[in-house]
Formats: sequence, C-alpha cells, structure tokens
Amino acid sequence: MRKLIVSPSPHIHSKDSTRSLMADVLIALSPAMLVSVFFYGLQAIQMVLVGAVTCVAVEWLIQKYLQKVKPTINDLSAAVTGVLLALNLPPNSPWWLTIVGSIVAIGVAKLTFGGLGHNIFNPALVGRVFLLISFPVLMTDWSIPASWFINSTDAVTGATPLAAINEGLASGLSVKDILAQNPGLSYSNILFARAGGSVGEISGLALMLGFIYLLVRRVIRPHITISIWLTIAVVTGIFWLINPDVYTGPVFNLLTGGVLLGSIFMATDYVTSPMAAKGQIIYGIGIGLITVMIRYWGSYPEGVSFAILIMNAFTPLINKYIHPTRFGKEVRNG
Amino acid sequence: MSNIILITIVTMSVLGIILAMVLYLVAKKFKVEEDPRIDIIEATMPGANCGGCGFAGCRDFATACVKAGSLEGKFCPVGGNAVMKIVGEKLGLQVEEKAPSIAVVRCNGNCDVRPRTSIYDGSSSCRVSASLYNGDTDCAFGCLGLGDCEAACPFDSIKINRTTGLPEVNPDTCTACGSCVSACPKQVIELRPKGPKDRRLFVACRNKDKGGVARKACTNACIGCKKCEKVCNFEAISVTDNLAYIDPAKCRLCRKCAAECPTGAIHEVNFPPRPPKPAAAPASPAAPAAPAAPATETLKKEE
Amino acid sequence: MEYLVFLLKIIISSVLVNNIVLSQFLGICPFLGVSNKVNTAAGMSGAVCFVMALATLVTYLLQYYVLIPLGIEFMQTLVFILVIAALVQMVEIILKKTVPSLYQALGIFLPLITTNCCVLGVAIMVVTKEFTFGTVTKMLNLGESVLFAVSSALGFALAMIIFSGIREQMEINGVPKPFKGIPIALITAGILAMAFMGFSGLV
Amino acid sequence: MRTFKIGGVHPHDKKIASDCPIEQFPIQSKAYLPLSQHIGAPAQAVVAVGDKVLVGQLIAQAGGFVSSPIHSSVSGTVSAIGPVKDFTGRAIPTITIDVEGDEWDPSIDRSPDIVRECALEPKEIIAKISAMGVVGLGGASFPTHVKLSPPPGKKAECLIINGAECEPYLTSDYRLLIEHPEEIVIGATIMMKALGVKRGYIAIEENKPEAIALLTKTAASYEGVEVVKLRKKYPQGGEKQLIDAVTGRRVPSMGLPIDAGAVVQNVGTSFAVYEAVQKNKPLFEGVVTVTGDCVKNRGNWLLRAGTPYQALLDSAGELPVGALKLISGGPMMGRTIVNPEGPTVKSTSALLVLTAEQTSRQKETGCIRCGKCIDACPMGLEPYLLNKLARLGRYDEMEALKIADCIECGCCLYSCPAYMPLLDNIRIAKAEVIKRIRARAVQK
Amino acid sequence: MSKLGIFTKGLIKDNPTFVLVLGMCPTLGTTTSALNGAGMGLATTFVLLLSNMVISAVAGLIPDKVRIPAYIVIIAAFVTILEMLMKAYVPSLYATLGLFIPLIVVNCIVLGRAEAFANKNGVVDSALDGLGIGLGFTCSLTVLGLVREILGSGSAFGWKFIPADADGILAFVLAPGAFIALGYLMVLFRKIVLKK
Amino acid sequence: MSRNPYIAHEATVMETAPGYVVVGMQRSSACDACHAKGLCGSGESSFRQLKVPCRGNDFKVGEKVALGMRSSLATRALMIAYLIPLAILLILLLSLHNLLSELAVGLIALGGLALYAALMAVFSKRINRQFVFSVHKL
Amino acid sequence: MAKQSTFTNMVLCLFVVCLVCSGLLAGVHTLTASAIAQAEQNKKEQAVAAVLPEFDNSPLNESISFSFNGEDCVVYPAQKDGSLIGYAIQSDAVGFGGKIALMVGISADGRIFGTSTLSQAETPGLGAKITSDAKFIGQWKDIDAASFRFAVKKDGGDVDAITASTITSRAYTKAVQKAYEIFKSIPR
Ligand SMILES: Cc1cc2nc3c(=O)[nH]c(=O)nc-3n(C[C@H](O)[C@H](O)[C@H](O)COP(=O)(O)O)c2cc1C
Ligand SMILES: Cc1cc2nc3c(=O)[nH]c(=O)nc-3n(C[C@H](O)[C@H](O)[C@H](O)COP(=O)(O)O)c2cc1C
Ligand SMILES: Cc1cc2nc3c(=O)[nH]c(=O)nc-3n(C[C@H](O)[C@H](O)[C@H](O)COP(=O)(O)O)c2cc1C
Ligand SMILES: Cc1cc2nc3c(=O)[nH]c(=O)nc-3n(C[C@H](O)[C@H](O)[C@H](O)CO)c2cc1C
Ligand code: SF4
Ligand code: SF4
Ligand code: SF4
Ligand code: SF4
Ligand code: FES
Repeated sequence: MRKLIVSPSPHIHSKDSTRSLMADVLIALSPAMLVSVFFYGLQAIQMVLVGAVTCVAVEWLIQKYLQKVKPTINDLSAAVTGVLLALNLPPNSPWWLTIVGSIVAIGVAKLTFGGLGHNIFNPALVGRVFLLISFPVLMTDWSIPASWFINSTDAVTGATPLAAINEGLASGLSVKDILAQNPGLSYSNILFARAGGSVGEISGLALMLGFIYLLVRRVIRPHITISIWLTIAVVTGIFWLINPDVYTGPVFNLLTGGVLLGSIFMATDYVTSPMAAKGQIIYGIGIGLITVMIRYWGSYPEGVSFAILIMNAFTPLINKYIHPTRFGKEVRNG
Repeated sequence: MSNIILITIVTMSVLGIILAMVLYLVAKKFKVEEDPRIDIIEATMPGANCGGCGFAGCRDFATACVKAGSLEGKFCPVGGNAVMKIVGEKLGLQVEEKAPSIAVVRCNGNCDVRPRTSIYDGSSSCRVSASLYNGDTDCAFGCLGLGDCEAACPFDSIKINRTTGLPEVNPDTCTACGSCVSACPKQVIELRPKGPKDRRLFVACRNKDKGGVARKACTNACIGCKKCEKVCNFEAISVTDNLAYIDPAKCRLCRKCAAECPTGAIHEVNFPPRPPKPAAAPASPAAPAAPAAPATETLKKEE
Repeated sequence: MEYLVFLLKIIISSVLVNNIVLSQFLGICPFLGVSNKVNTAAGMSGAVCFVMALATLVTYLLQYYVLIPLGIEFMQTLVFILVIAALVQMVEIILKKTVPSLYQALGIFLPLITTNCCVLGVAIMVVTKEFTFGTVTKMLNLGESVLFAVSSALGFALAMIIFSGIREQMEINGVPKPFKGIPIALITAGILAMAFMGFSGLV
Repeated sequence: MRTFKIGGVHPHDKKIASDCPIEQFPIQSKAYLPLSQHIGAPAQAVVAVGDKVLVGQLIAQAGGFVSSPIHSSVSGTVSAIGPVKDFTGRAIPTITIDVEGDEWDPSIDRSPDIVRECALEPKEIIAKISAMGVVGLGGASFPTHVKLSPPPGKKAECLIINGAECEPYLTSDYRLLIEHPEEIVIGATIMMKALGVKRGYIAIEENKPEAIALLTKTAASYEGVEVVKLRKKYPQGGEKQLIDAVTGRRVPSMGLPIDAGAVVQNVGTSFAVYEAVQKNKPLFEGVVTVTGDCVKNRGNWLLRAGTPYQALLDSAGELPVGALKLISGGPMMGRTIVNPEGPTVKSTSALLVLTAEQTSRQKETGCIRCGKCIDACPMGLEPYLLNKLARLGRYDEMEALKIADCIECGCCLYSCPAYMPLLDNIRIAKAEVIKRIRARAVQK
Repeated sequence: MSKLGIFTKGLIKDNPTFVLVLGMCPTLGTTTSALNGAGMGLATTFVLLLSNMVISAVAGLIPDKVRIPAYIVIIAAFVTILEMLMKAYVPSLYATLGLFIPLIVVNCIVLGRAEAFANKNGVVDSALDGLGIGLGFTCSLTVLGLVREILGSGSAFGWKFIPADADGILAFVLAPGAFIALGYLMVLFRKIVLKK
Repeated sequence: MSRNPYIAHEATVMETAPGYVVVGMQRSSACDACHAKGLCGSGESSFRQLKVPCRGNDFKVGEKVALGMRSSLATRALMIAYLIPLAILLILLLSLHNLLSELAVGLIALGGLALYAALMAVFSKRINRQFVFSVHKL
Repeated sequence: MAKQSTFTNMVLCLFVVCLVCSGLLAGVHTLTASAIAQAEQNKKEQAVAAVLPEFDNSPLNESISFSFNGEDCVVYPAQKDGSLIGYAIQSDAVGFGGKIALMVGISADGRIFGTSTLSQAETPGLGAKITSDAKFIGQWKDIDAASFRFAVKKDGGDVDAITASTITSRAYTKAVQKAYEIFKSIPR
C-alpha cells in the first residue's frame, strides 16, 4: 500500500533556507571583496581566505570534538563570520591575527552560547574588538601592503581618515586644517576606495552595491541601516553646524570608517539585532548615537564596532518591550 | 598613642551599643514568623525542586510539612521513603510508608512488530502528532515515539531508544515524579510500584481494539484473549475493552499470566530466568518464548 | 556651566567608562545572582541607588567629621561596614513600621538588599581615592561623593538590567550544558566589558 | 486595489485547475455522512437503520443553536449509524447510506431558472438557512445562521462575500463565481436583507480578472453590492485580513468580525444561501477541486457530501509512484488525509495531491532569528518566540503575547528559512492557552 | 568528617571560586598576575583562619540576634589588622590589591564559613576549615592569575618568557579577560576536576 | 509597556477562611539566586505570611497560588520606598552644597529623609490602601 | 547552641565585642603606625635614590616646600660631601587613566638625571609601560633639560612615545617638564 505523508499545515514552503540567505550575504559582500583584492592584492585574498577557513574549521572542530554535536558548517554562517571578520581588520594584519580573531569569534562569541541563533553578540565584531583591545598596535597599523594591480601607495593614504582627525584634534588642530593637510581625505577618495581603513571598508560604493542586493533579495530589511545613517547624519550635522572646527560633518562621518560596512552587514545580523521593525529602528538609533559619541569624545577614533556590540546587549531588552504592530487593538475585558 | 586607643575604644563601644539597639528593634519588629524546623526539613530534602510532590519546590514542601502538622498526603517522590522517614522523625509525625514507584512504558510496539503505515512529517512532538491523527502506525493507542516524555523528564531518566522507537526508563534515576506521565498524550506511561526486589509485572500495551485489529496493527499487542485473566489465581487481572490490566495491589508476581500470553504483551522485569519447563511453553508459536529481558526495560543487576 | 560639565563627567565616568561592575569588579555577586529577571533586576537597582547614596552620605560624614578629627582613620573599614549594615536594616524597619503593605509589596518582587561589596567599596573609594575627570584630579566633596555613589549605582543598574535581559533570552534559547549558569554569565559579562571599553576616554 | 497591511506571503499561484468547468461527480454506492460536519454541537440522527431516504431529506437535526442539521446527499437505505473512520483515521459517529438511484425530495426546486426576488422577512430567511443546514464553506464550517444573527448590542454594517480564494491551487470558488455569478449576488442580497445592512462587498483577488469583470457587471443591477479587487497576497481571504482590506477596520484582539461591524461569508456559502432560500435546496453538495501538479485529470466537481476521498482520487488518473501527500483543502491550511476511505463533508473544497518533493519539510536547523516569521505573520505576532515558549510550556507569557489571536494561516512556517515547525507548536499551545482563558472566565 | 577531609574539601569539593562561586569581586579584580592572585588569596586566608578560630571560640556566648553583626565586627577587626600589617610590611602588594583588602569584610566566603562552619564546630576544626577554604581560594586565584598572566603578558610568576618588549594578549590583563578566563576555567574545573 | 502587566510570586496557601486566604511566601535575598546560599550567612531569606482578601474562596491549604500585583504598583512601591527619598537626598545635597558647610548640608539631607519617613507614617493609611494583592490559581 | 536574645545580652555582647576588637585594633595600630610611616618613607627614599646620583645626606628630611603656580610643591635636595648635587622633585600630570606622579632627579646644573614613577593608573600593557618599558625609561637619563624639546616626536619633540600610548607619553613628558620648571623656580 502506498504510504501517505502526514503533517500539520502548511504543506508548502518558501525557497529560502538558512544556507541560501548566508550565501546571499556572501554574494553581497563580493563587490567589497573584489575592490579590496584590487587594492591590497594577495594580502586581501589571504586574509579573507584565512578568516573564512579558520572560522569554518573552528566551528567544525569544536562542534565535532568538544560539543559532540553534528557540525553545522554547511549553513555557511561561519563563513560569513570569517569573511566579515577579515574585512574588518587592517590591510596589513599578519595571518595569525585573523586566526586569533576567528577563534574568539566562533569559539567564544558563537559556540559557547549554543551556535547559530543563540549568540547574544555579533561574533565577527567580538573577534574584532577582542583583537583591537589585545593588539592595539597591530590593529591601528594602517600601512598598505603591496598590490598586483596598482601602486597602492599613491591611491590609498596610510592613516584612516578618522585616525587622522583624532590625532590631529589631539594635537590641537582644527578639522579644516587637518583635512587640508591630508589631501587624500576628500569625499570622492573615500567613496571610490582611495582612503585607508579596514580591508572591507575601502569602497563605499561597493558596499552600497551589496546593500542594494540584500534589499532586493529581501535578505534584510532597510530599517536598521537607514536609521543608523539618519541618526549619524542628524547628530553630526547639529554638532558640525555648532562648531565645524572640532566636529566633523555628516557626510564625512557617514562615509568614513566602518559605518557603511557595519550598518549594512554587521548591524543587520539577524541573530543579534531586534526582531520587530520598531525595535530595529530603536536599535539603529542607538548604534548611531553611540558611534558619534565614541568618535567625538572617546579615545577610539572609530566607534561602530563598539556601538553595535553595545546595542547587541540591549537587543534582548528591546525584544522584550517592543513588539510588532499587532493586528487589532486589545479590548478591555475581552 | 594611648589617647588614640582610648578614643577608638570609646567610639567603637558607643557604636556597638547603638548598633545593638538597632538590631534589637529589628529583631522585635521583624519577628521572624518562620519556624526554624522549616530550614531543618528543607536541608533534608533532595533539593531537586522538581515539583513532583505537588508543591512549588522543596522549600514549599518543607513549609507545608511543618505547618500542616501531619504528613498525610505529603510525599517526596525523589527522596522516597528514606527522606520521608527522616522528615517524620524530625517533626515527630507519622509517615505513611509508600511503596516506591517507577514509570513503566505500557507499549511494546517496537519498530519491528508495528509497521509504519504513514510518514509523519511534522514537528517532532507527540502532542502535535496526536492532535493530527492516531499516529503513524495502525495502532491508535501506542507510543508515538517522538519523545515528549523524554523532554519532560527533569531527571533525564527516560530516553527514546532509536532502534525500538520506544522510550526506556532508567530504573536507577527515575524518581516517579510523574512528569512523563502527564506529558504523554497517549497515556502510555504509568507509575507502578517498583515491587519487591524491583520485580514487577505489567501489560505493556494500551490497545483497546478488538483482537484481530490490534494484532494486525502490532504483533505484540494485547488482543484481549483473557487467557491471563483466567490463569490468575488472585484475580489481579481484568480485561476491559479488549485490554488486560494487572492490578499491582493484587498481583503476587507468580508470572503465570506472562507465560500464558500469546503475544508477549505481559512484561516481567528483574525476574530470574525461567527454568526451562516445557509445560510452561507458550501456546502460540508466534510469540517469542516468554521475554525475560523485555525490550523496554534495562535489566537491573541483582545485587 | 563648567561645574555642570564636571558633574556630568562624574556621571558618565561611573556609568559608562568605569562601570562599577564591568570595569571595577564590584558587586559581582548580585550581578551574577539576581539578574535572572528584568523586573527584579530593575527593582533591585532602584533600591541599591538609594542605599548607596545614603551609605555614602553617612560614611562620608563619619570619615571627615569623626574619624579624621579623632585621628582614627584606621577604623574606617570596621566603622563603615557596621554603619552600612545598620543603615540597611533601619531602612527596612522604617518601611515596615510606617507602611506595612508597601513593605509587603516590595517583598514580593524585590530581593532583600544585603550589604555587598559595591556599597562598601564605593563608600571607601570616595574617601580614599583621588578622582580624575578630564584634566582635573581631586578628592570629591560631599555632594560629588553622593553623586558619584548614585551614578555608580546607576552603572550597576545598567549592567544588571542589560544582563537580565540577556539572561531571559538565554533562558528561552538554551545554552550548552557545560556553560549553563555562572560560566556563561561570566563570559557574557566579559564580552559586555569588552563592548564597554569602547567608552574609554569619554571623560 | 486593496489589501491588508500587516504581514502576508506570496506563495506561487498554481491555479492549474481554473479552466475545468464544474461537472457533476458520479454518485458512489455508499455515502457516509458524519453527524458533525460543522463547528458546534453534533447533529442528532432522526433516521434509523433501514429507513429509506431521499436526496435532500433531513436525516439529522441540529444539536443546538450553534449547530446545523444534516440532509441526505443521496437516496437509498440507511445501513448503519455508528462510528466510521474519517479521513484522519479516527472513528466518528456517522450515518451510512446504501445508495439506490438518485431520487430527490420533491420540495426542492431543480429548475435552472434564476429566482431573483426574495419576499421573506429577515427572521424567516435565517430560519430557512438554518433549516437547510447551510454552513460556511470557507473552511471553518461555521453554521451560517449563527453568523447572520449578531448578538444583542452588536450591529452589522456590511456583508463581505469572500471570493479571495487566496490559497494556491484552489479554484472551486473561482468556478462558482464565473459559472453562477448572479446566484452569488442574489445570495449576498438575501444575506444583506437578513442582516439588515445596506452595503455588501464581493471581494476577489486580482488573479481572477474574468471573475472580477463578470461580477462587476452582474452586481451593477443590484443595489448596494460592490465588487472589490484585492491584491494577490496570502491570506487575503482570512476574514480579519479581508475586513481590514475592504473596510480598513481591524477586528480587535480576541474579537469577532461583528466587532468591526462586518459579516464575512464565502462565495460558496452565498451560493448555498441562494439555493436554500430561493430553491429550497438543503446544503448537501458543493464544488470540490481535484488538483495537483501530478494530477492528470484535474477537475472542479459538484460533489455530494459523504463521498469517500478515494473516489475523487480514482478520478484523478494515474498518480506517480512513491509517497504522496493528500490534502483536503489548500496547501496552506488544508489537512492531510490519512485514510482516503474517509468521507468528504459539506464544506470540503478540494483534494490536493502533492508529491513528497513538493511538500516534504527539510530538517529544522534552529531559529536564526531572522524575523521573517514576524514579517510574514498577518496578525503581528512573534511566531519564533511563541514556538520557543510553547516548547517550554510558558503559557502565561504566550497569552500576553497574544497567541490566542493566531489564525493558523501558516505564513510563519511557510517563510521560515530554518524550517522551524512554528505553527505545529503554536497550534498546540494556542489550544492550551484558550483553554486556560476559558477556564478563568468560568472561574469569574 | 576527618580532619584531613575538612582541610581538603576547600580545594576541590567546596572550592570557593569554582564550585561555590563566592567572592567573585576580588577573584576578578586582583588576578592580573599569578603573584597578585596568590597575594590576595593569602590575605583572605589570613582573615579566614583567624576569624574562624575566634568565632568558633566565642560562638556559644553570642546571642542569636546579634550573631551576624558580632561576626562582622570580629572579621572587620582582622581585616583592619591585616591592612595595617600589609601597609607596614608589604606596601607594594597592598598598593596593587588596593580596595579589595578592606572588601574582604564583605567577602561571602569569610562570613559564610563563620556561619556555616565555625559557628558549629570546634576551634581546631574551624581553623582547618578556614585554612582549607582559604587555600582553595588561594589556589584558584593563583591559577586564574597565572592563566591571565601567561596569556595577557607572556610571563609566569613574573618571569617573562616572550621577548621583553613584546606584549601578550592584552585583553586578558584587562577587565574582559578576567571574566572570560574565569568563565572558561570554571567549565574546565567542572569537566576535569569534578568530572561533571 | 511591560509584557506582563502583573508581577506574580509563587506562594502557598497556609490558611483559608471566608473572604480571605493567608498565603506564605519566600522573600529571597539578593544572594538567594546564588546556589551557594546555604553556605553563606548573607543569603538569608525570610518567610512571610500575608492575608489576602479574595472572593470565591475555593483554595485548599497547601495549594500553590500566584500572589500578584499590578506591575505599576510595584513601580510605585519602588518610587515611594526608594526613589523619592533618593531624589530628596540628592536635591537637598546639590542645592545646598554651596550655601552651607558640608556637615550642615549632610545633616540637613538626613533630616530631610527623617521628615519624609515621618510624612510616610502620617499618610501611612492612604499609602497602605493602594497596595492590593490578588491571588490566582496557578 | 546560640543563646536566647534579650535586650541586655544583645547590647552587652556587642558592646564587649566592639570593646575588645577596637582595643585590639588600637593596639595593633600603635604597633604598626611607625612601620607604616617607615614603609612610606622607604618608598620615597628609594625613588629619590633611583633618580639621583649617589648622595650622603638625607634629602627627605631636608625637603624644601614652596609654592609653584599656586600649588604646594616639595623638592628634596641631595648633597654629597656637603655640596648640593641636585634635587629630587615630585611632579605630576594627568595621563590616560588618571594622575601620573613622578619623581624626577635634576642635577644642580639643570640636567635631568633620571625619572621614576611613583604612582600611575594607566592601562596595563599600554600606558602602564612607563614603569617597565626599558626603552622609554632609558631615554630619560642624563638629558640637558635646557635644550631638550619636551614633546613627543609626533608633536615635534624629542621624546620617543610608547607605541599606542601617546597620551601617557605626553603626560609623562609634561610631568618631567613641570619638574624642570619647578627646579627653575626653587628658591635658592
Ligand atoms: C466560538 C465562536 C463563536 C462565534 N460567534 C460568532 C458570532 O457570534 N457571529 C458571527 O458572525 N460569527 C461568529 N463566529 C464565526 C467566526 O467569526 C468565523 O467566521 C468562523 O469561525 C469561520 O472562520 P473561518 O472560516 O475564517 O475559519 C464564531 C466562531 C466561533 C469559533
Ligand atoms: C488564513 C486564512 C485564509 C483564508 N482564505 C480564505 C479564502 O481564500 N477564501 C474564503 O472564502 N475563505 C477563506 N478563509 C476563511 C475566512 O476566514 C472566513 O472564515 C470565511 O470567508 C467565512 O465565510 P464562511 O463562513 O462562508 O466560510 C480563510 C481563513 C484563513 C484563516
Ligand atoms: C582601553 C584603552 C586603553 C588605553 N590606554 C591608554 C594608555 O594607557 N595610555 C595611552 O597613552 N593611551 C591609551 N589609550 C588610548 C589609545 O591607545 C589612543 O589611541 C592612543 O593613545 C593614541 O594613539 P597613538 O599612541 O598610537 O598615537 C587607550 C585606549 C583604550 C581604548
Ligand atoms: C544579513 C546578515 C548579516 C550577518 N552579519 C554577520 C556579522 O556581522 N557577523 C557575523 O559574525 N556573522 C554575521 N552573519 C552570519 C550569522 O548570522 C552569524 O554568524 C550569527 O550571528 C552566528 O550565530 C550575518 C548573516 C546575515 C544573514
Ligand atoms: S519524568 Fe518519568 S521517567 Fe522521568 S523521573 Fe519522572 S517519572 Fe521517572
Ligand atoms: S510514551 Fe508518550 S510521550 Fe513518550 S514518546 Fe511515546 S507517545 Fe510520546
Ligand atoms: S500561523 Fe499564526 S503565528 Fe503563524 S503567521 Fe499565521 S497568524 Fe501568525
Ligand atoms: S522565520 Fe524561522 S528562523 Fe526566522 S525568526 Fe522566525 S522562526 Fe526564526
Ligand atoms: S564579592 Fe560578592 S559582590 Fe563582590
């Protein structure tokens, strides 16, 4: 007799799977990866490969031998973490730095909490911040490795724009003077990948391309990203209008450093961001505010990583108190 | 220098007196309503906070024992008689000895004897499956094998055996808390007395269908043939709705019924192997010779 | 204005930069113990704010107007701990005596405050340590001390509330068995401390 | 074009049987008529074994107000009254009739003429609908006369005829719309009269342009009846969503459509009301789609209630080898058939056959908190959380999270990339929560 | 329980750090290096030993309601004595351990032992208990300190095994490393020592 | 908006009578959640009894019930007990610190608290009336 | 076991406990007070000795106090064979984590002989290296203060900063410079 399949409804399913979503993220990251390979050559390839391979390997080893569960590396989430971690490191990082970061990202921030879906903090960012705190010298070394394609030294200026500003302000210069001293810091340079920074944040345009891809494929929703941008733009705009000598302006702040990479790929990480649209907006605003706060007044030139991690910590609270718009009002005594 | 000693002593003593007075007031105002015996009782409880006793946790239970002034109806399944005896001693109260119980799985329709007739593809939960239909075999009463009991057990004492598809109770750790009993949507699990020397006898089947139907769905099913009922000298077995049930209060563990059962639905646990007596050979050739080590129970070593 | 900025710096410093739990390592026990539910954590934090302010006020006065004039600063630890213990008890008595139902109401969701190291730690800190805010280094006066205590308590509250939220989520999610309980709490706290290092240099 | 605002998904349309006209399905040798073909109290048999019955003859009377009578769908002899296994394999009380010929109760008007006028008073209309055993054909089989009698203090303001048919594959409502447009509109006007409302909407999804055109033309000559075009989006046909789309009002949490001043009836129901009131024909047959990508002979059949599913299956032609999923209803909300010998009922709308590849769920991989289930949920719930809490048995929290509002549409499970069995678990927990809410209400 | 048992249980079965999770603040705050950890541990042991002995001696004389305050006074006295001694004879260690020395007063371990053990047992047993628990505390602080020192500064007990101008993984010297290292050590302890 | 408008605490019925029940519950201390509380003196927790009026009294002795209170009441209790006095303390300190000597300011602040306590005592009845508990079956 | 609590015995008990304990403490205090003072003295002495060439007086007892820019400051003159060879000057500046206090030895002819950190609260592994980084400490030996540019290289000075710790290095530099200013204004 023919066996019938029995299950509760629904009986059909959309085409999305965890793996396909993660693959989409990798695809969306590819323009940024290509640009960095163009500028940083072998070094960029090495970093991305080391990051992805270590993350996947660490996940496999820990799951198989320590946690004794079936490894879940097939879902590609570890690869995403590895690539994002690599893209978040300075271009000249030694290979072991990427490995240490990957171990922390996957071992500490992800698998300790139970793996995909259970972690509280963004693994790649935990890895990066751990490195930043542990190896401050290496992590702020923005010198440029050789590339195949171009003589990178004339394309890319050494210090990141934010570090230059931080340094300049500390030695008593005004923003205008600093920008004047560093001709490499023009907006077009930043947008078209000619200013220094982490491997992945070199070209704003490439990152935007990825953003559009993610939106079109409905991998992410725009709420988080856009609210981060708006918050940063508005807050820095206000300060900039008040005193352009000490405070950098909105365009500068949006385009420099990790804002684009962070807001598009890291803040939107499903696992560690709020679930409901309203919550996502609050989360984005929080990231924007903390970023500006750290950039303007903190000792780190760059604040997005910290801002995202801090808001990751608030995510459970946001989820607890902010719910999606329910259908229909509650009736008292219903 | 001696000046300092003096000052120190004076200030501290003043402070001490003031403090003592504050504390005196505290003591008066906060008259602790708590009976110190609660602490003592709580300390003797196993501390599993499983709720098996019907109270919110061990401390609640201890409080209730102390306040109630009688231990009637109060029993900690985890600690068992041993703990209850201590509680009784400490409170100077009478304890009713309770025969220790254990969870038994009343289904022996393992994968070999009970063919799957449909493919279940929903959430791996017995409740979900049960809400949908009778289950993926033709037996409408048997275990669904999706492990709600396993998930419910606070002591990790009941586990689905992947080869039989049936849950198995670990007799060493099961505390008879009953969590699995209430989790099972098919009422497959029953708490039964552990029995003398951990020996017990029960009908491992819940199928109330007529013999033929039951047999078709599962060759191990109780078919309600009443042979056991007839052979029992102590009226411990009754067959209702085509299903035999052994009353543990009346059963004297003579094992006559098990020998008689044509399908092997009656399980005997922890009995010494039967002497090979040809007379007791089962009537039906289809049934395996009286299963000494039933599939659903791990045999406990005799010590 | 400048003074207000200074006060603001005291607050930012003790809430974010030198968070009492995450960077000063005080009050870890309640942080690990009472942070299971957001409601409880928040209630507890409110109570700690008051107790810390009160304790700091009293110990400050004792230090500067009793111990130092008498030349017995070495009695500090002993005097402080006794006074704090008594104060906490007194607050409870007063509450219970004046408005019993209020006291009961607190009782059902607030754990008792037991003297822990953050109360004593802050009390000792303000009278023994110089504080640096920006380029100013000084001993705090009475008002500033109490403000410092309250903001430290707010820092405690912040850490507790964030943490209780995380824990509620982990409760639902489940954590690998060997890490259940304290270990995962510690590791989370470590990552949280790492994130909070981003605030360094704010003051 | 109107639509509801929260959530929803876009599954593939697959209306592959939409071109098959409605045909009479051959009558089988036995009919099995369960006593409970509706929500509410089961009906009580009024015939005995051995009695001869005619088509349309009352064989079981309503068991209460929220209940519905049952009429024979065949003529012949009652051969048994007792448990028969339904399509889930569970035995339920059923009247079994051995078919002899096809002899109709003479009071039924079998002429093809359309009767436009209805002279009955509202009360009489409702009584008639009740007597004719009309129940909702949109899925829940709720007795229609109950919906037409709003409780005191609540007033209906409009009637919505639900022609959304938002589920993939299903085409029975569509066929009915294009083959019997006028009857449906008349049915609507009758119900409007019964409810005392001036406005009636016939809401149809955009993927049925012919139906929209035809109905718009037909409705033009009936006052107060308006055709509304809806965006194609599942679950456009869910009544709460439909009311939101058509009127912009939202039924409150735990509320009924009437709380938003609307009454929603399915297209088939409207047709049944027309036949009951104007033609004196009880509800014993309906349009059933037999469809599926692997089905060779698809069709829209006018099927007598009580026909075994097996007969429909046999009509489908040769089916591929291997495991299949048989679904009574659509792929999003239908229920799987375990026992094809079980009978159809009045409100059966489709037999859908899916192959294992089309339907089998992948193994769940663990929620990645992507929020897709939240985005999809038309009720604005948090399925991921409900699922987890359900597994932990934390009912109080689920109640506060409005699990009781879940309409079991399946959008969440459909869109979950991790294949979490969201709805499976939510459904069980919802039942438990509702039980608790009821118990509390009783306590008070 | 045998005298040996009383003494050794603090090391493993009732290890104050890894099993009882007491006194977390000094544990985290002072273990930047093995020696600092050991110093803090020994300081605590000193107070624990003396207070346990004194309390077990006077327990019978103290009325119930003032038990805790009286114990606190006794403990605080020993802490203060310790403070003065350290200031006088090991000022640099005192400077490193800083605030955490006075905070021994509120360390749950000390009061906890007073309540749970000294209160009910004789002077000798209490002394052994105090010593054992103190030693357990010292060991775990030393181990934690050692781990953090090795990872964080590339040295062990002050002996640097990496080039003099090289750094370790700084995070382990800082606050985050303290939490993380303790978290993982606790898991290791549970797995390896307690075999859980 | 809190997810759960009630704060509930598990309690056990100790005594029943027409119109009210007496429930007992554990008040935990800050260290209560700590699993080592048994070893540590500061982990005291006290048992409390509370008389709660209720209609339809079908509770049994020993039954577990939820002792609840609207969470807004909990917030209010926190305000009255701790946050308002804290505000008084801070306001007095910060507003007077430039005008008087530290000692005076400190003592005035403490005096302010005493006054607040006295006020609370005066309005005790009124405050008491606000805090109503309810018991539910679990 | 424990006694019944009454008002008298509670007060009495606590009174006695406090009495005994405070007596004990006061006793120990008396005994250790001088040792504590001595320890503090030693620390300073070591610092002074570390930053100055050999001397034969006791600078700490011959300290000179005066006001510098409205601040009270103390310098310790060192003598060898009766002639002044230099001063140990206590100075401070605010670094990354708080005050950095230094002892700076300046010879009578205005050369910086050496520096030593008295207290600091910089980040371990970063700024805290001012106490351990041999290269950094080494550069503060035997400097002609008059011609020395007191600024880190980055700001156009002569000081090699500790990597990634410019703030600390700046503060250190500033503190040494301040010591030199103090030196210049010592009332002679
Ligand atoms: C318990 C219950 C009571 C109902 N009461 C009414 C009612 O008073 N009036 C009404 O118009 N519909 C009532 N309904 C019908 C529902 O609103 C709904 O139309 C019916 O369940 C069919 O829903 P579905 O086909 O969308 O699944 C009731 C339904 C249930 C389950
Ligand atoms: C998710 C969902 C989808 C539905 N889709 C349809 C539909 O497409 N067509 C329809 O007539 N009823 C649909 N229904 C049933 C309606 O909610 C409603 O019960 C019905 O239209 C009421 O009419 P009836 O009483 O005539 O069945 C759906 C219900 C749900 C919960
Ligand atoms: C956690 C943390 C600790 C820091 N500690 C110090 C420190 O002790 N000393 C210091 O000069 N800078 C410290 N910094 C500041 C940064 O290292 C700052 O970027 C640096 O001083 C300026 O960069 P540069 O020295 O490479 O020019 C710290 C920064 C952070 C985030
Ligand atoms: C849109 C999107 C963004 C992601 N961003 C990150 C990220 O920033 N860091 C990371 O470690 N993983 C990221 N992942 C991968 C995955 O979600 C992550 O490994 C989980 O946090 C691990 O539980 C991302 C995945 C998606 C779909
Ligand atoms: S849940 Fe069942 S198996 Fe587990 S301990 Fe309780 S009674 Fe035994
Ligand atoms: S015994 Fe019951 S709960 Fe356990 S697997 Fe079988 S059906 Fe499920
Ligand atoms: S089934 Fe329920 S929870 Fe899931 S999407 Fe539909 S309404 Fe929402
Ligand atoms: S759609 Fe699935 S994976 Fe995504 S949040 Fe919902 S349950 Fe989790
Ligand atoms: S040691 Fe317990 S709170 Fe600090």
